[in-house]
Amino acid sequence: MHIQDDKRCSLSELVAHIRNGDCVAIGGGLSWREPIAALRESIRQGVNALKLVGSAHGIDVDLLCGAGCVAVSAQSYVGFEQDFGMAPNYRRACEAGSVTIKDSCCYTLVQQLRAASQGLPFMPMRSVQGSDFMKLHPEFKTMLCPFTGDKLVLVPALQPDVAILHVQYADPHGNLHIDGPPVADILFAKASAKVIATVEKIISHEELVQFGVTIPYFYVTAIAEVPYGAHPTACYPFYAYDREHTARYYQAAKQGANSFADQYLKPFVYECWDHVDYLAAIGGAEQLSRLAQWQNSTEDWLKLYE
Amino acid sequence: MHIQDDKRCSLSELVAHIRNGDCVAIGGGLSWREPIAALRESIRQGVNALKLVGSAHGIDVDLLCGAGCVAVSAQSYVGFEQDFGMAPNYRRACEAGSVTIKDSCCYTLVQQLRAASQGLPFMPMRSVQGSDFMKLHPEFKTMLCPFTGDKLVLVPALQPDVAILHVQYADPHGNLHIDGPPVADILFAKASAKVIATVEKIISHEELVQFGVTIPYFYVTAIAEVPYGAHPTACYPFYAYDREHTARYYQAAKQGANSFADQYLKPFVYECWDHVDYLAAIGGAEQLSRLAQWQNSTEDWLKLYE
Amino acid sequence: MIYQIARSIEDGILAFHGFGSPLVQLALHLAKHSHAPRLILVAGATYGVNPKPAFLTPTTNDFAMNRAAECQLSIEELFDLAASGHLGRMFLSGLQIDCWGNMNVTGLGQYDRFSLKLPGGGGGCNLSADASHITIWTAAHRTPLDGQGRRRYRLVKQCDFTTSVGHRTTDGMPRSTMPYRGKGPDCIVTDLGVFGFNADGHAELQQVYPDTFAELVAEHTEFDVPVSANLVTATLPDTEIVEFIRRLDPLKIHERELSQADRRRYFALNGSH
Amino acid sequence: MIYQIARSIEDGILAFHGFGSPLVQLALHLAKHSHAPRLILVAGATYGVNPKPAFLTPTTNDFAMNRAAECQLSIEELFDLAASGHLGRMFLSGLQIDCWGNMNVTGLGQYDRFSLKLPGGGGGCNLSADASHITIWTAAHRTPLDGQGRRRYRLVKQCDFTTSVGHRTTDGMPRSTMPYRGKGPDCIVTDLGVFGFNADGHAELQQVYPDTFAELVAEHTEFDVPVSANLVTATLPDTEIVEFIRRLDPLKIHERELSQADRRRYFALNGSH
Repeated sequence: MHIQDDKRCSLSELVAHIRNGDCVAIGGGLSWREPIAALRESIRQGVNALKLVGSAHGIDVDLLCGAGCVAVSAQSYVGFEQDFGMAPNYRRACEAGSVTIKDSCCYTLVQQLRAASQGLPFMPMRSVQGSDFMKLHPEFKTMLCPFTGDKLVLVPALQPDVAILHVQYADPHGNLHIDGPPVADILFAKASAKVIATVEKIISHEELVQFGVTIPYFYVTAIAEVPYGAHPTACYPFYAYDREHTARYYQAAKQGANSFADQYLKPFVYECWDHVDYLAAIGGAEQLSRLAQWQNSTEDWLKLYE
Repeated sequence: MHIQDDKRCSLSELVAHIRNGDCVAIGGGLSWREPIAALRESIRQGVNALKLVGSAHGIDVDLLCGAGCVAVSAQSYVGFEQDFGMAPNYRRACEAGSVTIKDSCCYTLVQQLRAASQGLPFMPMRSVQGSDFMKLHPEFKTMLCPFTGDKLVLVPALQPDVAILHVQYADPHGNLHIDGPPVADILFAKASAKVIATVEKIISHEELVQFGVTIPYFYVTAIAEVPYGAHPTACYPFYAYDREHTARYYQAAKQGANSFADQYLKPFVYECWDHVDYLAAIGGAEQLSRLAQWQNSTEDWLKLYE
Repeated sequence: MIYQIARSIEDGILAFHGFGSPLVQLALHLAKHSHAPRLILVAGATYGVNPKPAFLTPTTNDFAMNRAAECQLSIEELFDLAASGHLGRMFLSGLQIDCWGNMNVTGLGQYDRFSLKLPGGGGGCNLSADASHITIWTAAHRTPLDGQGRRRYRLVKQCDFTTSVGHRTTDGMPRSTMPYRGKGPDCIVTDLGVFGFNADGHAELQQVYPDTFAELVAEHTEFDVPVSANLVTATLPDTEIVEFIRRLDPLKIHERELSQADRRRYFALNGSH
Repeated sequence: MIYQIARSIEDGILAFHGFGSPLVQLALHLAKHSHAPRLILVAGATYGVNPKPAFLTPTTNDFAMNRAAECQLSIEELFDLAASGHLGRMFLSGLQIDCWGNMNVTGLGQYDRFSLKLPGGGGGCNLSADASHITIWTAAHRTPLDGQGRRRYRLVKQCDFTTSVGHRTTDGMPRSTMPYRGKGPDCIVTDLGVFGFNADGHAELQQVYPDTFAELVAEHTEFDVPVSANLVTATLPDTEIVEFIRRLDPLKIHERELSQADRRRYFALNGSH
């Protein structure tokens, strides 16, 4: 229970809640509302040996893999979908063995998080048996159901050490509002020992209740106001997915580890003192206002993705 | 999956979805948003041998017991709280043995409904063991947790045949909006084979999305527009709890089964042809507008309960 | 009593008042107003967090109780929080309360044919296992003699039915043999005094009021009452606290919990004039 | 292919398109637009129900895909619906697909040290067990010969890793021995033809396209291909359907799934001129 009256802090203080070796749940999904500014700051702070858990992810996990911060990857998907395909840094790290592969599936993750938030040692499931996920997860057990005689898989509770979220609004007390699909963020918040969030805009409680409280304050450890904190992923209604920047990322990553370090990590992470620097490095106000043009018309929206 | 384009029907058609002997989950809780108009219509239609499941209930269950519609009662609470105390009809029926007592507890119910909506044969729990609910529920089983060695109670999935809800708004397609605490209504909707709802006001889908969809249409079998359908329980913001009418109900019930039949069931259920008749019988527009006065000021709100 | 219940509430925890318990509702709001400002107060029946009630209502699931709630939980979320060890304290009562803190609000007589069916325990059974600590309360410890000189005790030797579990089941199983999250009851606040629990998990009288004493408590208790070596007279609330309660409960809803006699009890309070 | 996938979708069911599957997204919207108006269409990644996408986006979790959704589910609600038997059909693909409908999107090589790590299966593993029916699809059935005259087959004898389960596990366990809700895959729609499954749960060629034939399919398939006695040429979409797809996908996102050669394939359509 996180009961401080004022949860606000700087981005670097926020990220200091992540410890080396932590089991980390990253909010958002695919190209939507990923807490990338917090991840860039984690990389700058040298966090490492993370165990990442999640459902469908992309640039967030790939970036951490590319920066050498990851020991174990336990997502259900890491890639760039039909847009760019496979995740280059993630692949390299998995195939080299520097990242241990513990792939999961969406509902398995959901049920493991639910077990944690319900204080149960496990959740039973019908699926997973018969697949090779049983080999990747020797910790899964099976039982015969005393009601039906069916064989069930028991997946153990999963309590991440930290959930890292990016949300549109919060109040100083730490109540969070998520606009649009929460993906697994609410499940993460309820199951995790700590929840840290970057926020587009911190507003008064009176304003926040107009939007609605998606995650109550007492789950939340700390918040930092970081506008454009999800860039280059989308954070509607503020900004759409930055396909142009992501293409640049992908090309750098695809060419190899060195190229990624030189052409991406250096200019956009290590040589940016902070998030303000980063926003300048990606093109500043001009680039950012471009990402808000989706609101003008379907044609303008389309143009972002051509 | 309930996919009709237009789910609207009359109250009597709505209630015809309830069959004798059904396991029924009644929405709302205590003096809040109970679907009493639907229950009165069920009584008029002669529905009987119901198995009622729920958490904290009051006049809804007591009324059905008083009308002889109930075979099994499996709630966690049936009473009138500090306001009037014990539920007279419910008590009589339980003590006479005409209603079989299968009392449950709130979280046990929640976990049984969740098992149903997740397609699981059971949910494990830490609590309940050591209490005498194990005697009331010989269907509960126990197991030793293969992860911790702890003894766990396994509560079987509970799929009600019908959930009966009263909500503020719906669209013709059956999307429902609940204002204020949903209590167990969402759990009931997801777990039950059929969901029927009385609605204060059926509005267009465009209007409904402004309020928000609490329960998606495909869970919902049928809806009927029944203004004041929760009376004498509250349905804020439209009307507060009718304490005056509830006192009348309670006094009639307390004096015995015959008194309840004469002084309550006759004038307010059997001799009312329909819900319009009922609204006239309880005092018509004057009484109803009185129940909206809570909005004027705290003093006016207080006056309703003096 | 409200004050004694409030005193059992730690600051910074999450606590829930359930329904049908006006004394507990007032105690929680009093605690948050005084020594426990960071209490996460979850309103019973509405599941609103940190509401500012317009006034105490005769039924619990009323918007007036939920006014200006900071955020909302759902029934399942509150119980999940308890089951995962995050509900710091719960408040339970019973028509029968035994020396181990077991309670009965389900029925009197045999469970397969109750002679008196009570309303039931709500989520009390689950929470008696899951909440970190339990405050037991009853406003009806004092029980009158009937015509035959017998009492229908509230604090009994054995409950007819165990709705919620204390430190040792009626079968004699100690609480520690079950995988409960919570540590069980640590006090019983009654109209006659305040009990703690000893190392065996047995209720032990620790406080009396200015107008009660150990023998009186024993007389109204069916089980034998061990008395603490440090029996003290309970601290009384100051007038500010009494004023707070009166403001929050203009309909005097909480007095419905009290016996006729208790409603007339009067204590000279600190700072009263 | 989009049309063939769409034809597998029954009216009135709940179906979900997942993410990274533009062909399936288009097929679902096409089905709802044509023969399945009461389809409960759940958008992948956003979990919006019956949205009216502005246009097909390059990534799935985009507001443009969720525009005007009638209502919203959450990740857990969609998977709960599947697990309780309410997801009528799911659409799965794989880099390896075997004759029983097992698929691999996890990795090539040994599971404890993959030589090629694929993105992973999302919820495919769960849904292959839970969804009532599965449509398998791949746009890369046609596989080129490499320098040594070998093919890296898409339709393989055996998957290196079983991400999602078909009618018989790689250990030979029939699906019926597991407490799955769903009946498993009933078709494989590829760029070369459409398979059904026979009584043993083995894939069987049932349809070819105007420019493909059974021998070609067999040549590009590593497992032996039984051919249905009623092999037919697949019905082609009419121009209205093609226009619908073009309107919904102005960025031609779905062509990214297709090989260079397939993008140039051309069929004379009913009603085209």
